[in-house]
Amino acid sequence: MLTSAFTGQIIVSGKLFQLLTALTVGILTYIAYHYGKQGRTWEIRQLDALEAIYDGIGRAAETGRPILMLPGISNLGNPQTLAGLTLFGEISQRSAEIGVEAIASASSTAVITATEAIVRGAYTAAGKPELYAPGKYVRWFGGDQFAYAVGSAGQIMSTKPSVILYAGYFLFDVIVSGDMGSRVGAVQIGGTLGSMEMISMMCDHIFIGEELYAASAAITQDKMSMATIAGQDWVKLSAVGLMVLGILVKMAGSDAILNLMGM
Amino acid sequence: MISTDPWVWISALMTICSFSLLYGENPLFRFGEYTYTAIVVAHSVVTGISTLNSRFAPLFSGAKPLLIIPLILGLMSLFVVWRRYAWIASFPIAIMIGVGTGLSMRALIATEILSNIAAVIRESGLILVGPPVSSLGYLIRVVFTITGVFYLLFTVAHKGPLNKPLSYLREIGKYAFLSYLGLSVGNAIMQHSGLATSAISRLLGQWLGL
Amino acid sequence: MSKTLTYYRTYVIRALIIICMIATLASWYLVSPPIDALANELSIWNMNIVTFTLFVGVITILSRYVQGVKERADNWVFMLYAIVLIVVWIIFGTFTGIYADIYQTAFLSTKITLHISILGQLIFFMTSAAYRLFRIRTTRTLLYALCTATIVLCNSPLLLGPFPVVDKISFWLLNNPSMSGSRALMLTGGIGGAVLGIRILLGLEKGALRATEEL
Amino acid sequence: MLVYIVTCTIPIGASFEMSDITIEIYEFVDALPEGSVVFIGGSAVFAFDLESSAALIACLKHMARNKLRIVCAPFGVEAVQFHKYCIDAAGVMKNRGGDWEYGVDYVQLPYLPGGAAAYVALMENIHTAVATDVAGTPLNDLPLMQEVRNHEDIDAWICPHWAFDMIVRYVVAERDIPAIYFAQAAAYANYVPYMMAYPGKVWMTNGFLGGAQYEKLEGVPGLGCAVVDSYAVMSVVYVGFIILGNITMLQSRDEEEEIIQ
Repeated sequence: MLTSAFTGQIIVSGKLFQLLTALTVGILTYIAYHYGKQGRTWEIRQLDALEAIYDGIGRAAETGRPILMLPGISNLGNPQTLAGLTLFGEISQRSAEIGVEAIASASSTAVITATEAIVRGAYTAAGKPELYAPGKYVRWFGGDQFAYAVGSAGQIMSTKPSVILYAGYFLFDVIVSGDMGSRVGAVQIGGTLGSMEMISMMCDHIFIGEELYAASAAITQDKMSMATIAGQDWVKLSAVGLMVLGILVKMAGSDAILNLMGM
Repeated sequence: MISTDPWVWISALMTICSFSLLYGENPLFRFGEYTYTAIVVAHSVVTGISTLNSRFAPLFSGAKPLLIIPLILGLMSLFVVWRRYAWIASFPIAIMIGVGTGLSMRALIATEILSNIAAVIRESGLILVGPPVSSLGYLIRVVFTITGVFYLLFTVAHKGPLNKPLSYLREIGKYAFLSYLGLSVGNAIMQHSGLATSAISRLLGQWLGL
Repeated sequence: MSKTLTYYRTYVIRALIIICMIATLASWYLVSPPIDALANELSIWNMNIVTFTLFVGVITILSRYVQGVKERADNWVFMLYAIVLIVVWIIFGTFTGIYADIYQTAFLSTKITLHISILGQLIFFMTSAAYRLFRIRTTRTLLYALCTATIVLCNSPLLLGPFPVVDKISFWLLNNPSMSGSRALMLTGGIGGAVLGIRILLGLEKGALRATEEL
Repeated sequence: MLVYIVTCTIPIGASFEMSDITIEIYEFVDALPEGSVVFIGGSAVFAFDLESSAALIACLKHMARNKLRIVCAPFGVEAVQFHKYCIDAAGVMKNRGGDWEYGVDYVQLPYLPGGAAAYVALMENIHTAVATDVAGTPLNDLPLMQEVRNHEDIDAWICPHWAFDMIVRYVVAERDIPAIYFAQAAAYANYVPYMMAYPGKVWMTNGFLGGAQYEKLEGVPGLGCAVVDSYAVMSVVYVGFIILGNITMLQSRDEEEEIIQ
């Protein structure tokens, strides 16, 4: 057999399928990138939590209470923090336009700087640059995980926001601020790939898993982020296809697919 | 009997400092917090010194002179904190990114992706054998996993005639995630409850001798 | 630094990333002793370089605290205390070694005690949250409250003693419905990670490379 | 808080049943032949790992009784302290009344930095990946390490730490070594798919309850049993709060309806 001669001499035996999978992932990713570069866009399906954010902005306008955004305990290198800040950019822009205050607090000083820049940009874009003042909307309570949790809980108590958005990297610390959020009766929306169960316990609406990234791509309509998501979707679809094919073959009483996979 | 060991007293003070968080922000908690941060960084330095001694022992004994390269690269990585010369650190960081990503990629494909797909296929063969409880379990595993992955598709199959039937699949997938999250919360409660018990029993037992 | 140098530097960095990635991947898939040796050497270099990152934390924290004390910022007294503690601890630790009994006792009585009690007391927040958050308003919260309450009760000895079968229930729930949700997340997370790896390899991922290029 | 203080001071001695998986793990360790080399390691966060310590301490006593030999490999900065804590608490070393002698039955490696790279390098060749033990003694001077050179000399891996994924990827999947995970309750739900993906090679216990079960099997009640005892009351309090929350919500809803009428 060609494969058996091939494996063992050039490819380590039993790893041919793994290598083919890696190549497939590579090719699909590159095709998606290529389409993205050519300007192709994809429509991202409706995300419940994103709709809830839009509703929340309206609710904040009705009640006159602010919207609080927490981008988590990680720094700017973390894609989750970046996705969270993208969401905050959109929220602060929309809020500035209709006169709702969008406030934030972060744990990393780099994130604080980025958040300040976002707020300033939002007020400028909304034509109200005079409303912006440094330190007015963004607060820092120290770099430690729990200092941040306690600080933001204090911020929630004093500002009584109508909506709280947790988007970024969170661990168990979120319980402290989440508990306070539910005490003041805020609608809580959250997404993280850190301690997802704690976020889901506290929040009324959640971004499950990678929905957080999808939401940030849907908001910005950035072609390259959409291309990344589309590329991943194709790989996921291939995985589902392989599973379904394997199940059908298995139901027919054969282990052919499992043997092919080397599992 | 109340303990006379000074370390037990320090430990008790630390427990009280952190439990004071229950009353909100206060100087006692701040004291605990700064103690915590200080010891975390100091401990990493102490560990770092002893690790360097161990890792570069073959270099200094002359057994492996090639280790001079990672020694230089390691020193270069410290420049990351110095804004003006931070570019020097980019070379060692490149090695860390390259090796780390390569290793995780090959492992993700074998472990996270293929072994889980294989597990689903194997389990589908077990649905029709065994007692009803385990059959139901295997059926749930297969259906929930596939629909769960389906839920996390964002750009395909959410338009056109297929949308309606597929939206039911997505709905099932969503419930798979919700049951996972709900059960994890239950388990997390168990863990934190246990940690609270151990902290309080230490306080009561060792310090106050109850 | 001049533009040309920056330009060359970017290329050297990209080449380094790609060489390291290809070596670690190829040593796994392909039969080639030289590549295996290279990949193994790179892994050891990586271990040695990472050791130095243990010192980055202390440099940033100390510089921030020293600045804070100089400017008499909020909590500067605590910062001063932290600086003294860091220096004393490092001298103490280096002197005794990390495997000494006295170091172990000191570490357990302070850092570990603090950490355990901080994590442990979260249960009080959770209990207070249980009162407000598990109010059944929708099917989602119903499912949620049911799942949590079942697992909390099924792991409790109060039920485990008289009804041993509840242990089977809790394991069935964890190993079937919960496991599938977790598995779907693991699978898609794995795919996300593999795609990220490919994008770094092809030089498309600005996010991860930003760490090296914007310095 | 009061509930905790009461349950901590007055144990109610709640009984509990064995899980099948804990029994399987116990039997697996029991079946390892005398002199087998078991690695204990992973990336540690001590405070979380305290939960795993219950099972690990009982397991260490079990392994010492069966004359197995262990090597502790710390991949996290707090792991050295955690390993020392468990070894000391188990009382298996000669200076604490046990049978194990350092260097012959037990070796503590120094912190192994680098995450994935450290696992891969260690599996490939332990002596090139790390030169000395934690105290700076060259590995070649330790009798145990003269026999243990690479992944082929490792019979099982026990992970009492947080990041189990690394061990599954680089130890179980790449090198085919069976692994036992004394999982923290919060980590169990995340990592349980691995147990299904590698049946017969990966086993997991669940939290303090798993620890208490192992303690019961080995006949050495410790932290696990104490915690499970207090948990009996706490679980009822917790569910009580959930029910109370719902009752008050229903009541307030009735009141609102009355006001509207």
